[in-house]
Amino acid sequence: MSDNNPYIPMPVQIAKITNEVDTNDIKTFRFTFLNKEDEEKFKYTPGQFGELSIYGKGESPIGIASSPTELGYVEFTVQRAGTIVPGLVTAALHDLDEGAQIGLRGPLGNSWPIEFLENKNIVVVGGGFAFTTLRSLINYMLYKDNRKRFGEITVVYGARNPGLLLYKDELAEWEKRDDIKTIITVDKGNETWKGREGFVPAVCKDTAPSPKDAVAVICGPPIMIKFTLPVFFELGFSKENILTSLEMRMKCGIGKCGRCNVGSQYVCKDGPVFSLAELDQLPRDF
Amino acid sequence: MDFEPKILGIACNWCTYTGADLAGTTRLQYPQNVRVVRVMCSSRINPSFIFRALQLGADGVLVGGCHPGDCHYNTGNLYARRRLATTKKILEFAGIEPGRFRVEWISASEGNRFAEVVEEFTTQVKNLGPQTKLKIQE
Amino acid sequence: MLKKTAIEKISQLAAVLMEKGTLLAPVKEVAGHNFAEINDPQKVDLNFYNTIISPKGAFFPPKEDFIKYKIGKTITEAEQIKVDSKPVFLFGVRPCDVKSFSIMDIHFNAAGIIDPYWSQRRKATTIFGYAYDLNQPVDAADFYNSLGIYAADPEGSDIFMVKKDKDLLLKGITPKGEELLAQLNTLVDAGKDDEKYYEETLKKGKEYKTRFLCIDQDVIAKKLEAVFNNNDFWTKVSSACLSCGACTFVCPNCYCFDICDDTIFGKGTRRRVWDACMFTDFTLEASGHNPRTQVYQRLRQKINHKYSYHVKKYGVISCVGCGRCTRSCPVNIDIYSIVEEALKL
Amino acid sequence: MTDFKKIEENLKKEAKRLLESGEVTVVLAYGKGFDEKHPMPFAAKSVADVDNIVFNEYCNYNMARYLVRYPQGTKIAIAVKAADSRAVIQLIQEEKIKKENLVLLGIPVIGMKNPKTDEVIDSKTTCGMHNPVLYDVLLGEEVHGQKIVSPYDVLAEYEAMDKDARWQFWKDQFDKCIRCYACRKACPMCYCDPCFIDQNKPKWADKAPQSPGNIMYHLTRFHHLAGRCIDCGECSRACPVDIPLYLFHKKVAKECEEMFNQVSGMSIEDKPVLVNFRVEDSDKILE
Repeated sequence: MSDNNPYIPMPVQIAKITNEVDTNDIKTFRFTFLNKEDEEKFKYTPGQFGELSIYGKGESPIGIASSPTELGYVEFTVQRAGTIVPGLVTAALHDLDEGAQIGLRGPLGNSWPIEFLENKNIVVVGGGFAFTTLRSLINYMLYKDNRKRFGEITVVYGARNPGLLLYKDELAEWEKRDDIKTIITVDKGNETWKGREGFVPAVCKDTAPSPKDAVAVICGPPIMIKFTLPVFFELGFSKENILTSLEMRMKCGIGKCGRCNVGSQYVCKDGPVFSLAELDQLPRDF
Repeated sequence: MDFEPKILGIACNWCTYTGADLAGTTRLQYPQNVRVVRVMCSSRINPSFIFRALQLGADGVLVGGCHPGDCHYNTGNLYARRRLATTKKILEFAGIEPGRFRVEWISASEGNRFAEVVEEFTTQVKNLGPQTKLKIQE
Repeated sequence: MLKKTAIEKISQLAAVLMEKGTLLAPVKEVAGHNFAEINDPQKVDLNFYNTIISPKGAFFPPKEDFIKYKIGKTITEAEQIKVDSKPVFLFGVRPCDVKSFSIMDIHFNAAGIIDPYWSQRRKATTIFGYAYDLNQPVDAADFYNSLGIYAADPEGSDIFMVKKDKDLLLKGITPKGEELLAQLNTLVDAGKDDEKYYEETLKKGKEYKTRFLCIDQDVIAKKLEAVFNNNDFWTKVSSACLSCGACTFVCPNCYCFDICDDTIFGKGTRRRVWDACMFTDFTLEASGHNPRTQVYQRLRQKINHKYSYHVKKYGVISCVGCGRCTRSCPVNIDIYSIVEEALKL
Repeated sequence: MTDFKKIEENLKKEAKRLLESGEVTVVLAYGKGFDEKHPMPFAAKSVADVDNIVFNEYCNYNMARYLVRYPQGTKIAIAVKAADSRAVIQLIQEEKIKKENLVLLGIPVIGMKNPKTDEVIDSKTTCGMHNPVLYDVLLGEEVHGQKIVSPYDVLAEYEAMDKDARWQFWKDQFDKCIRCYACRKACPMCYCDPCFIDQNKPKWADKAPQSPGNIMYHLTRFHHLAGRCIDCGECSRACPVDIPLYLFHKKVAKECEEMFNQVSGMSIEDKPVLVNFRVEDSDKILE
């Protein structure tokens, strides 16, 4: 049983911690596997998530932020939760140093449908902290062997202020590249901010990506999604071609514990990625 | 070996804790069985603290506060008196020896009194023996 | 093979089974009967209608320890808890509850990742089904007939038992049951009239009527989907609901659980415990968002899960009509009536 | 004996009048269940709903439980038996509801029964009063001339127990608990969200249904209801495994009554005893 018990986490070590934002409450953790064979087992696709597991505290489902093309490690960007519900795991994780060992279960859930995305133009729209699995997708598509499998890539990424943008170094790198169109926006800039100001929906409208052979991948806070979707409908994107990732309270991550269902679908196993067309089939219970 | 009880002392910052300090600085001898935790006022004591302490292995719980009328916050200990009296009755009806829980008013100047109370209470708990009812078995 | 024993001598049978493994059987408690691990063979009591809590705990216990660890030690030093592989005898399960195991099997033992705890426990267990006493009146809350289950259905049991006056007839149903039955030397061979009685009971079981409602699973699944947004309906049926977990905890088909870390004295256990979709914090996310804050949303989730989502996902209604939820509900909410009303909409 | 049919008629009549005139938007009363013996709590929101109202000896529910579910300011009429009216008073004391938003339909009753056992529960598991303490409309004849039985009489047996035996008794009872939380959900005075037991910081007890956590949950709950419990017996009636919670609540209520000289839920002028004090409270109570 021990080898195939889906409830037992595999041991990983924190190899690197990156502080992503000014407020110090979002960090990216790079984990390496203590057992080489676990790395084999942890074959993932962008859009999947893992259960970060700290004994004595609990488990947290977190989207994988690294791309499968990055070998030898896996990265998670974690926000310290706790304004309303005290987040035990994320708080404990934030207090750990490099070298500490924790548990990881995964990879869990479905993923961004890579085959479906192939040979299409991809519009990635992200808001705030929800950019993590999108980063995984972008890095996967930009990987030298993969790039030719996808059409044009457009990224619209917004945050409330410049200090809250994740992965700043990578964003700068992408902006330099010519095989990806990167548009970064903030709701409100500061003295040093030279980039764009404005909300994501408005920026999407300005950018006006063509719906022809295109798929929009949208992740962000509910308010952003609410105002961005009409923009894409107006542009002519069909519901089948708009993808998003749902969030629900999860525990087991393998469709057993029964709490993350939306209709007959378990977000942890049948999701978290759904197209709007699929979501229309489900009751509004999320 | 003699049974040495573990006693949790919860002392109010303004009176009993200072009183305990005084007992220390005046080098009064009293049993070392009491581990004191400081709270700002005896009314800050959640009754669950007492249940939890007994569950985690305390053989007795001693609560100290200012004399009624002397509360730093005017009325805190008057609320505490009613609340802790109820706690005692609950422990009693659950079948836990009421002698394991005691509330005393000890002022900042009563170092002697603190030593006395600890002495008395420790003996009392010692006589009751180890608290096994609520204690969680390891 | 049909065997028999006097019900008076049931403790002898219990003692034999206890020697062979763990015996789970109904015992009398203050509020009624419940399944419990038997330490004293005299405690086994077959004089019951049905237990308060379903026997699902035999495979899906209220708490299942996964891992034990020490705080401050590294993760690799944690110790996995193995399931005891001793044979288990689950004694005296009513036909509707036996049916519930096969429904739960789809979720835990067939679809997607196999749950190792459920599957191991299931493998190690021999189920002694036990027909309802057809001479006793049926409880008003039961409605297993509506789900196509009858009072004396041996299906799913390894050994099926029927009460005949002062005797208990035991029939091997599966090879596993036959084999065990052959080993139980406290039993005697049954006579011809016993055979006849057994067969007749199975037949008569069909006429032992509980409440009946014609439930076509696809119709009810579609219906509930259609009335999902009918807030008036859901508010009305949930106006009495207290949102406690009694119904889900006694239910033989509710499988929701929580995984939690319980720590004390520097040691901890990661375990799963039963959870209920009726609790407010069941779906409370770390962000503070909660998709089901209202009582009607939670009750809707419960009914839909059993009669709609489960049908869509696994092709069968996740309810066996044992009537426990109705009996245990502090305010007598009756799932049967709700389904009935939903069908009328 | 109480004329249940008469009360049912009056209840329907009043409910109809109140809903028709628009005086209230909800009438909290009792409705038909799946059979006679199992009526349900019922919220009538329109005149059409009134037909569903019933009243019989099994309508034990304390409808005050549902008051806090409606937004502040909702005009509600509520059917109250003796203990239920005390719950309403207690809720008013705790400022969860306002008297001016309520119409209390008082039901004087004797002979309420436990549907499981069919035994009369008047003073055994509930407060033993027959007439509502506070009401706007009385739906039946006041009950008088009954032998007054103290609700605390049932305690004698347990008070006489040796403390070790009493501990064993309670431990066995709490070990049965499956933590379905029906007790706190059925209780009209348990309205905290989240309940202390659901908190994860501080985490007071294990989530698993096992002895230490169960004891912590129940002891603390008894404490939280000290001086507030109005002895309606709903917690023990709701319990699927029949833990006699009412005994402990009665004992705490009795002690509070003796110590602080105030019975819970008797006057809307009172303050709950544990959020109140008197300078002249005696230190004797601590002994």
